Amino acid sequence: MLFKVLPKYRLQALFDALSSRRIIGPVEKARRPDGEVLYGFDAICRFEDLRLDYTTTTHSPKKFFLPHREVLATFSLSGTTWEKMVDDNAYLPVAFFGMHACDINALNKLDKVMIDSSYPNPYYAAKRRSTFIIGIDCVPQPQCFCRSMGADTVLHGFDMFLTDIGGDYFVEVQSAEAYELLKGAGTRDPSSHDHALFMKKGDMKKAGFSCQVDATDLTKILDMEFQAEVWLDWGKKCLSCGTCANVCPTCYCYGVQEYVDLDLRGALKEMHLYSCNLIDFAEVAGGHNFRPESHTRLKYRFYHKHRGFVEAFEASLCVGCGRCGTACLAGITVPEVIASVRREAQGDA
Amino acid sequence: MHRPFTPPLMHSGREQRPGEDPAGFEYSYMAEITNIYPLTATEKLYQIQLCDSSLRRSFTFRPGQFVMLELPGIGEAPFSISSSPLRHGDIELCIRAVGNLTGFLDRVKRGTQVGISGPFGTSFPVEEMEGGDMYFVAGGLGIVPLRSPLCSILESRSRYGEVNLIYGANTPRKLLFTYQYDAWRRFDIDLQITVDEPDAGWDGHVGFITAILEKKLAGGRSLAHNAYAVVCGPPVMFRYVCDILTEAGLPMQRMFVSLERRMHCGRGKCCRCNIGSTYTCLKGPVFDYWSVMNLKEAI
Amino acid sequence: MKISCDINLRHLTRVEGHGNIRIRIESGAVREASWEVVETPRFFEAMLVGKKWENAPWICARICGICSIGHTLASIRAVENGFGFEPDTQTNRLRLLLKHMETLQSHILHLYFLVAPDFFGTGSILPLVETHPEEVQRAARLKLLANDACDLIGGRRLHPTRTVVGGFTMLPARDELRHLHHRLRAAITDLHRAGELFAGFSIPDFRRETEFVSLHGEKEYPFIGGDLKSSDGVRRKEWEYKEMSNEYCTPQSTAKWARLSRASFAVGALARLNNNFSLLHERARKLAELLQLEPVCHNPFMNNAAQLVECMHVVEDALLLIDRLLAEKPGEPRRKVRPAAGRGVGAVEVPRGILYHMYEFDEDGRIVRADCVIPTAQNHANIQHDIEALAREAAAAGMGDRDIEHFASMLVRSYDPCISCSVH
Amino acid sequence: MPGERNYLGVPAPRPKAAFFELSSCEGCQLQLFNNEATLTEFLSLIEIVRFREVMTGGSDEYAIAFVEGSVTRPDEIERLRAIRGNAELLVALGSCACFGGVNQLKNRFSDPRFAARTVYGDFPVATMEARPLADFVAVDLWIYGCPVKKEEVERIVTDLVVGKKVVHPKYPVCMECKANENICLYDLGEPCLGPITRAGCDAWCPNNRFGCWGCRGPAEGANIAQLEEIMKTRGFSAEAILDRLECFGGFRDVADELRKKTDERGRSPGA
Ligand SMILES: Cc1cc2nc3c(=O)[nH]c(=O)nc-3n(C[C@H](O)[C@H](O)[C@H](O)COP(=O)(O)OP(=O)(O)OC[C@H]3O[C@@H](n4cnc5c(N)ncnc54)[C@H](O)[C@@H]3O)c2cc1C
Ligand code: SF4
Ligand code: SF4
Ligand code: SF4
Repeated sequence: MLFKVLPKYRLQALFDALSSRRIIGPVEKARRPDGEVLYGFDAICRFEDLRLDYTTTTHSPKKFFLPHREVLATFSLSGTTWEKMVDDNAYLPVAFFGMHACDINALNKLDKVMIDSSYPNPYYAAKRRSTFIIGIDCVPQPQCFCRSMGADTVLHGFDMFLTDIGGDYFVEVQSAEAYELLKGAGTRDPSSHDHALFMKKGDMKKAGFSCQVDATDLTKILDMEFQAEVWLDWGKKCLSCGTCANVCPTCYCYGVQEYVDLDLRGALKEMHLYSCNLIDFAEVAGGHNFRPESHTRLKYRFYHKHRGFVEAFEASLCVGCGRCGTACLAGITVPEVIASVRREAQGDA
Repeated sequence: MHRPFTPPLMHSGREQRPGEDPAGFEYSYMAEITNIYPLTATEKLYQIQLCDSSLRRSFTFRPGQFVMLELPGIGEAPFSISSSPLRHGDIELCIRAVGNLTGFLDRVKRGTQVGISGPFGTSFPVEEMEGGDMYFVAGGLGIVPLRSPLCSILESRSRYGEVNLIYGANTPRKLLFTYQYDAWRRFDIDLQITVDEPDAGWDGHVGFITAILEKKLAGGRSLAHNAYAVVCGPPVMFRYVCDILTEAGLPMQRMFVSLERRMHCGRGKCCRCNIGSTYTCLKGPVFDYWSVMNLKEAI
Repeated sequence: MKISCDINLRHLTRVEGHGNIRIRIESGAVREASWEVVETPRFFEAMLVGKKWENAPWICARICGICSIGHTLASIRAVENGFGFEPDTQTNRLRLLLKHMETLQSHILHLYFLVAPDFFGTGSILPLVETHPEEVQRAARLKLLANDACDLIGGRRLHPTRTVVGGFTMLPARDELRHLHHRLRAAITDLHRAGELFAGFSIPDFRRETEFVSLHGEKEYPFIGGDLKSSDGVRRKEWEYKEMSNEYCTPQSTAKWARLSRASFAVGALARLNNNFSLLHERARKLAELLQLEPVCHNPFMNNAAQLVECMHVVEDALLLIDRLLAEKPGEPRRKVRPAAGRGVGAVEVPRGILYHMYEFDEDGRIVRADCVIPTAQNHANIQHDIEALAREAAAAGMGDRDIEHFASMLVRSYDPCISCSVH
Repeated sequence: MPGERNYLGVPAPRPKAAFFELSSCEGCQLQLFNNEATLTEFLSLIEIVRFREVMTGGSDEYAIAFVEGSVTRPDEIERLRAIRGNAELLVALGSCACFGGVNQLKNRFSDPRFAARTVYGDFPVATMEARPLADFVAVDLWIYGCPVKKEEVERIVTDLVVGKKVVHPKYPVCMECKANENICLYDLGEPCLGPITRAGCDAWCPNNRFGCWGCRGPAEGANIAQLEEIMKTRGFSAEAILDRLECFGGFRDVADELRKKTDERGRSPGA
């Protein structure tokens, strides 16, 4: 990897240099009554709106790659025959300005399912490939357990990554495009002092985590505790509202719905992201439901993330961003659920 | 903005990258319903042929695999191919009208164009089974996915040992493929049919398939060597059947079942078909019984 | 000369709600001429009893599907007045803008979808889609514009979601306001065309002198709050609405009736215009001229002309409002209110006339008593008297049953009655 | 529209439809005309033979009856039964028809004469408890919402014409709200019934930063007890929770329970 140092005051120049793309970045969305700022990712026209000091966004960057709703195909009909039209819906190249490590890791995980699999998803792939990503370092929040999930640092999946080292940004340069871009931005090569500052920043971050998840042997524990009582307790709380999956940067389940045009001469096929917590997630025609109780659905969500995905890709599908726990009105958080299942496994031994 | 679809999929003029499936994700073969045969009050057999003759030749599948069938604006759903794999681009689906797409299909006419994608999923290892004694056990609609390996075995009947087919339905009126029973028997198949509730004209077996199976296996017959079983039907049924077969010494990895779950893509993306955390569409629908034991939610 | 007729029209069509017209003439003498309201009451004033203040606007919107925005605004105003809360300028401007857009959409709906078929001699607008596509498209365009604007400002064109006591839950995006400005400017031409169309219709020549009640405008043509005024010279404050409406029950109607200086009075576009003509914007006054509408006009059929004039006025006013909104930095959308015991009245000019909501609160802001006086309820008695006069004239002129029925229906329709709302 | 219409060769004839209203604000009917852009296409799907609000005349030969409003007077029961007798398919249009709507708020008073006395004094008026259509006749299809959403009505009518199964989302509004990436009302300190209300409105109210009042009734398997708990811990009074649960009648049973538990706060005057 190549490293550069970018003086902070040159950041706007970098921003401007990306103007041929649609820039997406963190912005302030609203404030809670207690004054806490709620952030979100949105299109940014003015550099001033960019809030690189954001804590975490309520919603993940997922929708720019996997929209909550997306047209998969349109049809035009004539009599008993028809034609199908497909478009990957990736029009403008996008630049993501300021993505945290966890979210980039989340995209890397999605890549495994969406691109490096037997049936690559072209809708995702097209958007992923046309997006230029600038990462930014972050300060651990109380709900963050990315370190436990091995997602607090990121090695690939971005174009450049900025770390705030005081007056400058320490830049990890991943792609040739990023390298070219930085040429005109007034960077310099890092000195050993810069290296030291960068290392120190990493240590500070490491020390900043207050939330942890013990994932040792988790796949086995989940299997052992498949019938555990705790699931029932969590199930009782769960609203089956799908909020957790919606805010999650890696949840990708979906449903497909087809619509007939009002004039009956065309149709539209649309996917919408679903959530395994929703009541009819596993319901089939005729009414049989493979997971009718909410605890079975909630359990399945943990199963998929922390067992199934590990089995298939040697890593969990959870990056520990803590969004689902924060958003869940019922207060169901990953660290607590996992800890409760682990406790159950340990029993009174 | 939308372009008519032609394989391979080209996105917005960008070139194809390695790793991207050239057949395309949303690609479906244009096909035509060439014939429709009502089998019962709720099930019909659809003969479907790919429109493009060259694609027809290259379309191959293995017994047990399924396709996604699509009707624009109505829906898309998975169906097991129920015909012989030797007939490439000319497949038969037996479909029960239970929901939206299936209900609409019940009303379409011959000549209607449908979209077919696939074939998807795992299959019954009919080559591996060569030389063995076969136990096909089907309950209800389970005969549909089972018909394909059955056809395939009948086409090279001499390579297999005994072929048993035990098939049960609720009532005689719900029995599928009745017109073929005689033909099957001519191929030296021990075909045993049973119903739960007989009607006036019924003079065959009455009772669960498990009873027939048990009778067949009575006398301490061991299935430990070179027997294979293919079991399809509702979950309660196949559990009992598999237990009986295990009892008779059939190793779990020589017992195959086909599982069904809700599916929206068939391509390992939508997650709807997961059992435990296993994709039925990729790792299934055909599983050996050992794998099923390991799928926490299967039964 | 025809001397007898018997009309019993049940459930008059192309009006909101259920009303019946009964006219019986025997040997040239009017035996019976009545306007009956048979709508079922829903008892909104009772529903509100015991409810906290924040329920009022949300529930009261459901009094009427056509003027839900007007009800919401009157309700909000009554609550705010009750608590002694003054909304800020931004809120006032947005509320007025929203009100204007409702006026536009409701008037256009009435003029084109309900009234115009009478003049084209069709039963509904449906045949006009084929025969007069341009007119229908124009109507649809204007209505769409007004509806979109209501969505933009109020969150929803029907039963609005952004309008709350204290302000708005959220402000419209500024570029969308700019876009609305463009569309409104284009609407002026459409309204001129509409003016030409309606100027060509032959309005029945009918006149009956009556009293007109509306808000009194000081500097601007009035829509939200202020003093109350009648053309017979009565002036009242907003909180004295009861003395302006004097509602009473009558056996021929599930809606209450109202009176002031005479046996009946009228509210609505014509009343507003008669009382505040000089405050109309320039283009609106010009349009009035084209439609031969001059204050004080006592022909109830001219209410339709007045509505069209108001359409032009609200479009012009909306343009000014948007200019002002855009000229300033957006402020907080909403301020906190503190409930207090007391009584609050909100008077708002909704499309069909002046509307009052009154609530009495306990110290927690719970509603102890509620009263809603609906414009159409205030018009019922006037409609009754008009029908009587019309019947007399018809009897004298020896009109046929069908003609009488047609004119009587048109007469009621010209009031744009909102019957279910008047019963509520 | 020319001759026999079909969809993929399956006949899709244009059904005759009629619109009726019982006690209501007529807003749901109005909604159908409130989507100017698609109005003509919508009108070519069905043949409207009766719609008093916008057309004179009409016939009693119809296949589909859309009935808006709740039943609040004995004569409405008669009208409803007559409509049922004529129609092949009876559609309950909007919350009033589906659940009683805001009209049923008056049912909460223990004194049945309270409402009439409050509004009319001693003047006699006929009325009864406000009830949903299904309390009197068989309802074939429900279209939820106060008001109904035009896009949804269009979809449902298209599905009917084509012969597709009409399905409603089973999951709650929260799902749609999150898909729209709204800021949760609870984060803004406002109550919201989104987690338990049936989706389909595309989170109409939360999109506008206004908490849901449950106009579409409960989602399937809604965890109402848990939401009550959540609202309580977030400082919303039982009264505020009840206000929302009882507003449109969709949560009738839970609301009745809760009302019993909550203090009477002048709810049953005259009792
Ligand atoms: C591998 C496999 C093979 C199958 N083979 C056959 C067959 O040969 N014959 C047959 O009649 N049926 C078969 N089914 C079941 C068939 O897929 C469903 O009956 C069908 O999906 C119902 O669709 P619908 O639109 O009519 O129902 P709706 O209830 O309207 O369902 C809507 C959507 O939900 C999904 N869905 C609902 N039920 C099922 C289900 N049971 N399985 C998978 N997805 C479902 C589909 O995507 C469907 O389009 C098979 C299912 C699977 C998984
Ligand atoms: S875990 Fe929480 S957010 Fe997820 S579905 Fe359950 S209640 Fe909703
Ligand atoms: S605002 Fe309401 S609907 Fe939206 S997430 Fe929050 S609780 Fe759910
Ligand atoms: S958000 Fe709630 S109250 Fe609003 S329309 Fe949807 S269901 Fe009705």
